Amino acid sequence: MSERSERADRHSNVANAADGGGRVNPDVNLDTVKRAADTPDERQPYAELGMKRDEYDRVKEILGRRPTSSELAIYSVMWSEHCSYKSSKVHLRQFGTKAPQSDALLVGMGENAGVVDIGDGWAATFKIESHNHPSYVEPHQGAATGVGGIVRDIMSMGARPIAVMDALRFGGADQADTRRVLPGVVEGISHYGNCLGLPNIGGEVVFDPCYIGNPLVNALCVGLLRKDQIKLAIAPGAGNKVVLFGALTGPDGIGGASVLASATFEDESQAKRPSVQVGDPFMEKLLIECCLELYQADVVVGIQDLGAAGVSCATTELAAKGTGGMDVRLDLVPLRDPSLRPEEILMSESQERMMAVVAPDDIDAFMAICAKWDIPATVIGEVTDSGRLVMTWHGETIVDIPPGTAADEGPVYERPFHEPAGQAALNASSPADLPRPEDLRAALLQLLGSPNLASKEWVTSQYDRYVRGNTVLAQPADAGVLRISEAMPGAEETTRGIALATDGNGRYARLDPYAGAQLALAEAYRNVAVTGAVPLAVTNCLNFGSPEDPEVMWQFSEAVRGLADACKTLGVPVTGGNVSFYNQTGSTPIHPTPVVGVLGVIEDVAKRVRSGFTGTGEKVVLLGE
Amino acid sequence: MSAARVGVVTFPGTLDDQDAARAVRHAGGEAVPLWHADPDLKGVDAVFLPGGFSYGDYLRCGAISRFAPLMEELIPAARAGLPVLGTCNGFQILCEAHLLPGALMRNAGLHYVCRDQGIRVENTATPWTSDFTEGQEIVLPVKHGEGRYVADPATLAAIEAGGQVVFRYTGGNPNGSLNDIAGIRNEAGNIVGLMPHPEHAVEDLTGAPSTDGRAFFTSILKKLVNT
Amino acid sequence: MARVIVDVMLKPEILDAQGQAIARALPRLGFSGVSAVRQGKRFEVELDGPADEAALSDIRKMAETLLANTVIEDYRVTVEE
Amino acid sequence: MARVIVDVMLKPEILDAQGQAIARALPRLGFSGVSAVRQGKRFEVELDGPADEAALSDIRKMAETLLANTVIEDYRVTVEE
Ligand SMILES: Nc1ncnc2c1ncn2[C@@H]1O[C@H](COP(=O)(O)OP(=O)(O)O)[C@@H](O)[C@H]1O
Repeated sequence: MSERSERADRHSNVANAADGGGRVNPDVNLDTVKRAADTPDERQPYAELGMKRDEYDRVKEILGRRPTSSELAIYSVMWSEHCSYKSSKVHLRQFGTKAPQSDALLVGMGENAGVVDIGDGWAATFKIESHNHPSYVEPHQGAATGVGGIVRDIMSMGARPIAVMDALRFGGADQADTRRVLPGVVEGISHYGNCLGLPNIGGEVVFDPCYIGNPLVNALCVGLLRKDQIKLAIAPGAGNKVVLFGALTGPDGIGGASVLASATFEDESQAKRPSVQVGDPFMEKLLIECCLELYQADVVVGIQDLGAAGVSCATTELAAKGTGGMDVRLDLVPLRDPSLRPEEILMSESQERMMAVVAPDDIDAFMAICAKWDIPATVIGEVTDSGRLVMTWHGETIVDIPPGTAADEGPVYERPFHEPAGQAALNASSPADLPRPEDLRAALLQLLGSPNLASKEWVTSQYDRYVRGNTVLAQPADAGVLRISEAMPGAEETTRGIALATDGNGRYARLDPYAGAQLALAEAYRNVAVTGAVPLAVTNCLNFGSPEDPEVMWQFSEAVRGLADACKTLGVPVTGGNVSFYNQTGSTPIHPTPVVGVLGVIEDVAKRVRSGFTGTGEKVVLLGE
Repeated sequence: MSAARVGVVTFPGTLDDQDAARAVRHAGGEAVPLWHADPDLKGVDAVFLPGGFSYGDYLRCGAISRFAPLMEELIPAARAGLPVLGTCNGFQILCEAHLLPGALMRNAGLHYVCRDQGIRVENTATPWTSDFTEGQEIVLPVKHGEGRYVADPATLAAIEAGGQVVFRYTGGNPNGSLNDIAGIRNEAGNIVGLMPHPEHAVEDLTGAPSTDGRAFFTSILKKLVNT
Repeated sequence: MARVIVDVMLKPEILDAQGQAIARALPRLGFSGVSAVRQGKRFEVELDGPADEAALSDIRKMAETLLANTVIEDYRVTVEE
Repeated sequence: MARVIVDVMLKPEILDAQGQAIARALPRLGFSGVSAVRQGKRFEVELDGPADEAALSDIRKMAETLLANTVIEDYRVTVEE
């Protein structure tokens, strides 16, 4: 190895970190670039990794040879539906093309999270993301790591996370599996969010039998930052160091991104089920405080959280958006399980990890801050201007690719779609045809007793809504409201606050996905507006069945069109979000469920409006039609 | 006259330190940040151990924190009479450090509970509760998963007889605590621990729908200014 | 009248954050010579009758469905003498 | 290279809410014949060296001061063969 990488060796505060020599290293099977060139016809398990034949052929074309197994790992996760948005991209473009002009938008779609200007020099960043499949497999850990993941997205924008919300969908309240899934999911969100010290300021709990085999766990996080201190996932400047920091890498959710996120829960896929990811909220809390101190000290050039595709995603995306190249010594990645192979390190979904790009002169300061917070940190590579992402394993080159081809130039599909067979009949059946209830009292009691209308206190009382002392409104209000003057040092002068709401209705969307998505936006928009806040920006989590099913794809395209049109009409931009496909049991998809989050700003947070009557003698006025 | 200085301790995983510091400032005191790894009390006049999940609450709440370098200074100082208030995780740490009798266990309902809780003030003979009146009913938020106070029968009888029960839950016990105990003090009275959160009940705009927490901070500041 | 013990531990490949936090704290507390700590659960189950094959098979089922979460945990059943 | 087990159980006079909740759930799940369940903790401590008297005395101290809260818990140290 070069002298450069030997210097990297010394830049680690991790006890027992791989030193390049001390690890068991059965390298007889190591698939190097050289070996790949020499064995062009070796059979590779691209199909098992969820790749189609033509996708695999394209990789070969890009590289001019077969990929090494490590390269295959990278392309398979990066080109998975989950990471590449290959089925949704062509539709999501409308959010950009139809977007209203908005001066408030500082960072739009495509980054880890959108950022909006909230005035007085401050900005808010927010995003909602799904963790549906993992929450079905292991409700507690699945939901917990869903919160952890979205919080890291917000941190990576340079912000302090200040609150979370959760939009949940379960099967029928009386169905047996709901008893397993619901308490675990709520406990997971509660434990992780409470441990991080993030108030939970709202969300939804909806029951419908269509979610029995596929619950929805959508978590939202909002963060605050100075407008001039936005961080991006970029790696400019040849010679800058690449630092991996946070938890050690273990065999968590290996293959999860491609296998878990793009397969259904049919029996044969159960056998392939990778080990679940387990979260450590304590580590994440330290990581939050550590990152904020790193930003304060101004020692971070670019930063990226490690999400579903772990090291593969962070290295390819950082390199693609920077000077263009990166050298990484994969054997320097500190491991929890020393037997991990390079392919597994690349695909590991271990939680609570971040990757930063740091100028060489700032490395010592960076490491000192990590040490203060007891955060393991290791220099694993360096930015180059080679235009290639090159990874070595004990001196052997195992990855040599143009990073953009993995990060940005994945496949794009124009999937066929058509209206579902029964759609017209479904719409023809009108509530007007139903018999009128004879006993209104019984009907009312039935409504009041229905789980969807009942109090959600069993859930919300498990969430800390007071921590950090900035919660102005939370449950039972329809929108959460936070003051910002005390949320971060330096904000004392502002009187502003932010309001957030999430809404969605799968039954409306099933009947008419175009209108259903618009109704979800309208409801969240109203909920924010009634607190006294001006709605500014939208995030969304689009939960649908398989994109390979043309009827689902129709629902999806209609919902996106509806949401984009409504955003245009209301004058609020979509700043980011998440698409979750393959939400189905066997071939039966869930109701199409777009969940929409709206963020608004209130100029004087002391003037927020509560819901509910506050005194006798007040006049009651009905607005609208 | 310089403001009374109240130390606010931060362990890895402490969450309510900024709320505690804010509450001290609102009452007119100076909040002095104390870091778990520095064995230095910085000459403060009193110490607030705030809530959170120090060390992730792994093993047992407060079990690891009590060995922090700062605690090596704090424990003898508290034994010698330094006023110390621990809320939630701070209460757990005080019990683990044996500065207060008994222990805090998993809630009887086995769930984390966040709610606005009725509480009766049972004892005002502490530097943290002198601005209350005995028998006063107040509302403070509780938010914890492990707040069930337990002690062996002899200890329980002794703290009841000695006036060491400072707060009791009213209107429903959120966690199954013995004798509805929400907070206790040591024999000398300078150390108080409670599960509820006074620092989340000091402002009209935010936090719980009460400002009953203010009296904790006005009590200690009066005491410090007058001595 | 027999007592059966069910030990439940996280599977080796699953992150044991608790155990790690304890192991990291030990040197600070003056304990050296410990390379790792794993934390699990121990259940003591008191039976009305003897720990015969039928009872043990019941307990194994109980461990499998209730006491352990077999997605992330392994369990072991032993009879206390 | 030895492994030492530390079992920590609540003292008998302390209410074991978790154990009771499990015992109450059992009949509903179709298990009969269990008169009580107690839930405790199991620590597996890996030593760098052998489990000799010096090491065990260290571990007993660790159990006494850290792994168990002796106000409410008892512990037992055993060496795994
Ligand atoms: N999963 C959840 N997480 C956090 N808050 C929730 C959740 N579900 C419901 N809430 C909150 O509980 C309150 C009542 O919810 P809900 O009954 O759905 O009210 P509404 O019907 O008025 O929307 C709201 O403040 C809502 O934000």
